[in-house]
Amino acid sequence: MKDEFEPRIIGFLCNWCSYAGADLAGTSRLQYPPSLLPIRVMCSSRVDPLFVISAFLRGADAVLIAGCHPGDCHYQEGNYYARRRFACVRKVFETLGMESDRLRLSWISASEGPRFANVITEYTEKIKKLGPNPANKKIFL
Amino acid sequence: MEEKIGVYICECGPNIAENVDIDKVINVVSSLPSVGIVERHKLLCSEDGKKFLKQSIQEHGLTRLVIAACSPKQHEATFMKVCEEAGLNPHLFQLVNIREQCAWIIEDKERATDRATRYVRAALRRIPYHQPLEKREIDCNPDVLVIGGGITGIETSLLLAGPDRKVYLVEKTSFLGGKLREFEKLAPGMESTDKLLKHKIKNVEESENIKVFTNAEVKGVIGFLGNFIAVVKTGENEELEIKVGSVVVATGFDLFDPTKIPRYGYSKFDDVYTSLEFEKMNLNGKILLKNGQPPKSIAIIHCVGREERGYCSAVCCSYSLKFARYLKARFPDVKVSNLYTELSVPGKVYQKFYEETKAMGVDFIRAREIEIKEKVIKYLTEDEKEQNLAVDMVILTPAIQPSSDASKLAEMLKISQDEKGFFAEEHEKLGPVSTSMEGIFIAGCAQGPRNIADSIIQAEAVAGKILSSIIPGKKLEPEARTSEISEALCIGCQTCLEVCAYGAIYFDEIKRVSVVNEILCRGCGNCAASCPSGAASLKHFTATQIHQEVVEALR
Amino acid sequence: MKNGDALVIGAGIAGIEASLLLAGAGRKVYLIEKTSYIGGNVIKYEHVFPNLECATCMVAPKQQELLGNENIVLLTLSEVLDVKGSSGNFVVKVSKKARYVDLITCIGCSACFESCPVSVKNEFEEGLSERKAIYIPCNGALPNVPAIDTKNCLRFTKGENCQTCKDACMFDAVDYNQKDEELELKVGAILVATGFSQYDPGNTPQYGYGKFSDVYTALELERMFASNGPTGGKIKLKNGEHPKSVAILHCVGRKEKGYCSTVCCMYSLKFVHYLKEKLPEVKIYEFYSDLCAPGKSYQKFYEEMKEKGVDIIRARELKVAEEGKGMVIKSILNGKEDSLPVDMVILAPAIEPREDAPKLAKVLAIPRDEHGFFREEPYAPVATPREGVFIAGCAQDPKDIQDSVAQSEAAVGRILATLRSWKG
Amino acid sequence: MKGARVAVKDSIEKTVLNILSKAIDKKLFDVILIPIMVPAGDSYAWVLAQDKSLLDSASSLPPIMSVQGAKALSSVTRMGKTNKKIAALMRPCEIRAVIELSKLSQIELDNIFLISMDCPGVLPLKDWLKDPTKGINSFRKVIQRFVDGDPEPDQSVRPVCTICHRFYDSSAVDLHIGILGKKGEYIFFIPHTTQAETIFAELGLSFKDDISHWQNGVDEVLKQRKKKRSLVQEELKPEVIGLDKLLDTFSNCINCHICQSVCPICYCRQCYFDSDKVKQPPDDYLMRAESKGNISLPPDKILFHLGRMSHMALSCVGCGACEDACPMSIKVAQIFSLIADRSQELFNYIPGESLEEPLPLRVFEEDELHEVETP
Amino acid sequence: MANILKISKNAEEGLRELLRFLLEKKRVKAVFTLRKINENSAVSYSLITDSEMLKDALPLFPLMPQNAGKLLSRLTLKEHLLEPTAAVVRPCELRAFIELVKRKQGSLDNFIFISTTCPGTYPLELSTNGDIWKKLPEYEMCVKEGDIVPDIRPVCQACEHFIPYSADMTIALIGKKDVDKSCEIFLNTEKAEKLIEGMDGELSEGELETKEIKKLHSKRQEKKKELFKEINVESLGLSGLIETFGRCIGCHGCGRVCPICYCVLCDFDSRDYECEPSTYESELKKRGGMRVPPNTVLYQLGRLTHVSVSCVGCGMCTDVCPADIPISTIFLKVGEEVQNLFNYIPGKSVEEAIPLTKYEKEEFAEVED
Repeated sequence: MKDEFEPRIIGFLCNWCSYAGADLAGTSRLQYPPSLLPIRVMCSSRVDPLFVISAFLRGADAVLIAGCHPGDCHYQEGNYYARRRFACVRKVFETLGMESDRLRLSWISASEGPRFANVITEYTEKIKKLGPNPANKKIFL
Repeated sequence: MEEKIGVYICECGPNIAENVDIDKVINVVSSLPSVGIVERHKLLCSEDGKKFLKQSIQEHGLTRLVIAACSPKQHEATFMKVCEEAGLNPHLFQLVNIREQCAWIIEDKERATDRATRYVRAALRRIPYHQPLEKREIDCNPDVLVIGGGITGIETSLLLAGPDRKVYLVEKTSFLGGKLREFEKLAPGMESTDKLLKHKIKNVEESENIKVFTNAEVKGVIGFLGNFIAVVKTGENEELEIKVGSVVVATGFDLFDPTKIPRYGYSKFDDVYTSLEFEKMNLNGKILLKNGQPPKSIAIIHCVGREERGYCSAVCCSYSLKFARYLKARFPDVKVSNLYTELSVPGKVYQKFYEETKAMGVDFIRAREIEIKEKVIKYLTEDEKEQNLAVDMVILTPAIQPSSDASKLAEMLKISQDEKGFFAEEHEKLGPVSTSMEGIFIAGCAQGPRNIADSIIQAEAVAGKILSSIIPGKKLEPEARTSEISEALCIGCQTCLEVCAYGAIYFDEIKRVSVVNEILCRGCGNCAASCPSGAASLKHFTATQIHQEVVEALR
Repeated sequence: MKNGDALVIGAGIAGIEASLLLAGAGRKVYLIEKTSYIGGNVIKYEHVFPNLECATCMVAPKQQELLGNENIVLLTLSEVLDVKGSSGNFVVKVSKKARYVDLITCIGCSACFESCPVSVKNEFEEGLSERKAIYIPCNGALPNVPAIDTKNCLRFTKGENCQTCKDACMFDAVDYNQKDEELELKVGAILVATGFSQYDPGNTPQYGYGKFSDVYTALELERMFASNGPTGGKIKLKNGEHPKSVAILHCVGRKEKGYCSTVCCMYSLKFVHYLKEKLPEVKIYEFYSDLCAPGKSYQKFYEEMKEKGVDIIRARELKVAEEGKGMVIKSILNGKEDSLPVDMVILAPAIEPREDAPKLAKVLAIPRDEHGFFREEPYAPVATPREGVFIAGCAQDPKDIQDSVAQSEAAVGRILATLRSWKG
Repeated sequence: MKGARVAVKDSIEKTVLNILSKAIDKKLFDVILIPIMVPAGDSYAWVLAQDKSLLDSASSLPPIMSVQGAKALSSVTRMGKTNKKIAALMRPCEIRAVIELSKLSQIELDNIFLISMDCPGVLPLKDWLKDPTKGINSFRKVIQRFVDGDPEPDQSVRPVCTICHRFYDSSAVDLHIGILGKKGEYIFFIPHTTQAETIFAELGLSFKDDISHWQNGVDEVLKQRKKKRSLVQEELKPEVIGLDKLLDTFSNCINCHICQSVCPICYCRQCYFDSDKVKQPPDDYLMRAESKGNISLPPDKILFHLGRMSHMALSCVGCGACEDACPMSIKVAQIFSLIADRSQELFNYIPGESLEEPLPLRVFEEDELHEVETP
Repeated sequence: MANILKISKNAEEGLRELLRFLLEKKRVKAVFTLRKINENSAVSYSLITDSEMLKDALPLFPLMPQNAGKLLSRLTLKEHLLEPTAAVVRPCELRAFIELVKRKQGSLDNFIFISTTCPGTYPLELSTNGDIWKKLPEYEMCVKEGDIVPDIRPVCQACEHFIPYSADMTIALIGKKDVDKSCEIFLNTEKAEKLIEGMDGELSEGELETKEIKKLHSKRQEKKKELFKEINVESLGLSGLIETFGRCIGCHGCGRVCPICYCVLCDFDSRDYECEPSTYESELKKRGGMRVPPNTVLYQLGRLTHVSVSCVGCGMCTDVCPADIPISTIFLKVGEEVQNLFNYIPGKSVEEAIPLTKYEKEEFAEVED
């Protein structure tokens, strides 16, 4: 149990939808793996691609950005920009042959407690298959 | 000053205590640098809990505070208030969610405890970088600029004007009252328009708190919520500078031009009129054919331009019914045929209005592919049959579209238009009369096609928004967690400016740097993420704060 | 001296919006809500037209703000008994039922209702799921504090000495000794925002509601689709299978009520998105009489939904009938009889005044129109003949959320404009 | 002065590393800051080595100076003192830069133990990159020749290294390792602090041996170096002295400012010459163009280099990082050495020589420098 | 069909002729071009106002001492030009400048851009030892034939955007067998045509696109494939990145010479990226060792996210890199991919907004869920 690999996923959750969704999962007592390390931001558009990269290089086995569904943004259009930035950083990873699967963008609304739990569960499984982030042990970063 | 961080862990009864080994957390945390005190409590959000918190903040002279309890959505505000009461800046506090996103979702106590510890450590790593954000107060001007002197502008002005609030009402024509002035009666009550309009106009003109400018135009508006400066070109061609705290756009609508659809024969055949032309004829009391004869058979064509504009103009059906009544009243045995596609009579009164009108012997024909020829109308019925209808007068009900100067105004006010060109509300559901520019409001048909009652509702809604948010003598308290842009680091590329949805960033041409208007900023942080040089940052969610949080979480 | 405080009746979206604005202006607000929670009907919807926005995400911030606002006194489980006085000086008598759970000490951990032995249909979920005698209507409901339903609690019905909930509570929040109260409130203005009820399709047997197990009302589908609802968002027939063909019937009760309910066309079209999102293969038929899509954005929505794949059929004399094992929709389609087999039917029943509207009208001494909605003054859409009493939202007339919000803001406009000189 | 004489096993490098790894075993140090060969084997990077197995690919005297050691140490302690006990093994010029930076509060020396080693110089980065393996071998020869006491420096090292007159210890170092004087059979551990003595006593070193061999070795080389230094500088002068010459010398400069960014003494977060302050409206450039018919862009090349000199000449340790990194192979370091020497003489200040010695421009004496006054 | 001005002098001389004409006739206030600035034949960009000085101008000299885009930005950052100025720049430099203008780092006003069908430039080091001069004849031959010039910088050999998108005049070089005898100036804009009014030389019409250009285009595409193959960008992975950037000396020179890196202070040099002692401790705990200064890979990845969408592949980064890291190849590849994402060609048109400052409501379904 203990020595089994437990991924560590940094999750940037937007305050209005996804963080609320996470809370709802909690109040509904939905169990999901303790792999998520939630970081609360007001809007997914606050997530600077550099946050993602440095979290990754710091050894996060995965980085999740979660925000309001397109059209739902509490700040009108933030999540559209978030999506573009994410697409960009994802492409950088792909092109350099780095595991872009370790980066994920999910839209989770405040009422989607179950979805939140599923996303984390399913993503955790996926990362388990991928194994630990190699960056974790690198010295010459 | 020596930093002293207090860490408080809430048991939340069994909710946290049962799943998280709080003592273990305390053990780890106490050893961390500059942690002054670590304590647990049964229920911090309880009255006694808050009292305990307040006391220990003061006794231990804490300079920063970390609480591990429930979701910030539950009690961040609660505890921030406690901080304030205890004389600690509420932004020097971080709430760690070890209930909803830890204790409640992890059964295995050991793991839950590990998570809880991580979260608290992350917060402790972050808290030293919190800045004490001060409440700021900005003076704001209660006066209002209302653009458009139609029923909407009039209604909103009447509600807003008062001894402590001036209203400047700018109308581009020479009269108040807008298009309504040409309506004899109003659907569905068929009350005379005068009853509604005359005394309202009178009240406006008599109010010493409303300054009316007719034949006037707004030349420019600068500033922001609470402090706008508008330049108004008056009828006397002088340019006045007016200081107001909010702006209302009630510029109404134009009619779709039927000549754009030749098959309706408008301006090709005599006796084809638009609804507004017909209202005028009716008002002047002479509904006659060009040849001076009274009409015998009249067709009212609905949905003129609906397809082209791509929306239903909401009012045509009901005023077509009104027209039918006009006609029946004047020429009892005239034949009136309504050619419609979909009958839109929403709400509690119009169905009855429709049925009664029908009962007066008015025909309703569901028709497609209507084509108007000399004195006859060709159309297809529902079951695809070709029909001809002999008429000597045709009334078209053209779509309601944004007034011609909408774009100009939108640009001047930095508010957006929707794809149809109407002014865009801030939120389709919850912000029908607000715009993304705080302090600028929209009402009536300028925002979208609607009937008089609904326009009045919006007019009053705007009044509601303004009266509740801008109170004479009361200062504005802008959001403390706004963005800020470092003058030293900003290179002036204005990327931030482009991505800001609230026009909250302006560019200082002299210093060549972008500047955040903290009154308009809503603190989403989009600008911060878009800034390559880290010049823009979001208070309380700075790169450093988040970075530290991440690093520690991954420790 | 006139009193600037206000009473708002009904904590639906209209009541919430009005309360927040009034409080923002520094007025004290008493918000009276009949049920134990706030948010009214809107929080039952997963998505709202035309942007298919998540309703919770949209309303929750406002609810939070409301609960945290010191100028607003929220009185749940409460009703207005009597109103005396006049504009600026009303004296209102309110009956406040005991919740039997302390709003302050309870932290909403839900331990209490897990142990409650009683189980009854959950009306918030349109009876599609069960709840306990001590309960919150659904996860995420606010205030997140349960209430005891004395009509079903063993203790209150049978006088049994059951106290499982009390025992389960670690915060001594459960208090059987709480008493119903009568409060006297002094306010300057009253806003009625009591919302609507849904016409009972049972009154029109041809639609087979109650007869066929898979005929649902709009609200039932809303909850079925809701991710925090009884099925966790799964759309299933009673036999547990997914429907393959669904008919949505508009204008249910329109003829009987004598008016168009304004919003049915739009939300019925929204259901196309609901169904297609969960069951991409499902066949959908919308039976309507006249399309009501007024305003700048609804036509577009209509076309977008059409894109998703739906037969929109204009038909008369709709009837849900039995044929073999299944259901068919019988109708008159341009003059001809038509019959279409489906395995799920969704009805869009008319919006009608709440059953307690007459009582309230009496208490407030304000008139109702022939349909029973509160009657506004001509061209003063939020005003009633009784000065100082205002109306907003569907209590006045069927309308969508945008118009309800606008109208409640309008009422605030009237209140703040008319009651300028107020104490403090 | 006494030291500990240590017999060389296998190689000087092995001998030194061996002792350091022992030091880790004994927990005398938590971490060694030392150059370690990068995975690709084509360079050395500074690494905080806690896990001693890392020392297997470490080098006490790497053939190149990829990053000036002081910069590495500065990045570790600029934000405050470290709680780890770190031993930093560096070249003398790097140590000297460390001392300067600590005076400028860019390095916090608490818990830092400084070790230096006689330095034969390093290979030019460009040459090295052409063929690292070859580089390693040729550098072995360089070291051998150095310890053999051949006063003529090997020409394969960087020009600045061939004229380096501070290749031995600064008094500010904790421990110096002398490799001169005994042809590489022995090396000398020379403590400058009692801390050094106590720590290395733990490793069985006793500092009772006579170190005159080493001192003589140093003097031998030093004599020759000083000669060569003045010689080269004299040759250089005519090339660079005078504005036109200077302009010519820097005419190739492409304004990349790499020299500044690799310079350990240029510690500013942002160089003034990159800042907005030097940016002008177009007509300013046009005016300057018109005055002589044209202006070469970017403007202010000379301003930058002179400005940089004025900022750091007094602390310049002549490490040559600037010249090594210059994409246009401008003799930056050699030119700077010219200026540095003269300006340092002026205050007879030797950068990095002692921690106590204040930075000349932070202090003054009432009665000094009259030669620069015009009565 | 475009209008052409033919001058019967070799390309460079002809261009000099044109510049001289523009200056003397006061059609322009100044000329921005490469110029030999001293006896050691150092070549540098210069702003020339006196036509006399044009004798030393080397407008076509195959060297890029700096990306001119960066210089023109420096020139017009504070204020736009008040009088017309002719700038002789390479296609990638022009694109870089346009990207900068989009970021308000300069202004196009009053510029007349003269560019060429670009054969590429030699590495900087060849200019330090004067070798370029020896190579010029070979260069000219390849230009005539439309071959890839040997020894020019790798990214140049792989450059597909060697025809300027928005120059007012284009000097035809590639595939022009008689560049040593005649200078063909394509007049792409009315502005250009007005400017040369009265200049002697024959006017004609023609196509810029020669078969040699097509040939070169495909050759370069081939070359690009090889180049990417060499480094095998797609399969670098984290270890690959560490190997490639392992020898980085952290001088950030690549950023400093990059025209798209326009920040006052690079974020990575800012306080935010300093490490607390405690950070080192936790990292050491995890890794047993740690490279210092840290963030080598982070810097490169970070710069990629900032730059890739606008990278014009000018190759300056590699050219100045003291550690000979093939940065530009990697950036070229990643740049291409990211730019395809938004089908955006940086610097093609100033009207086109930078992708990251706008959005479509319906897009990138593949990256979200």
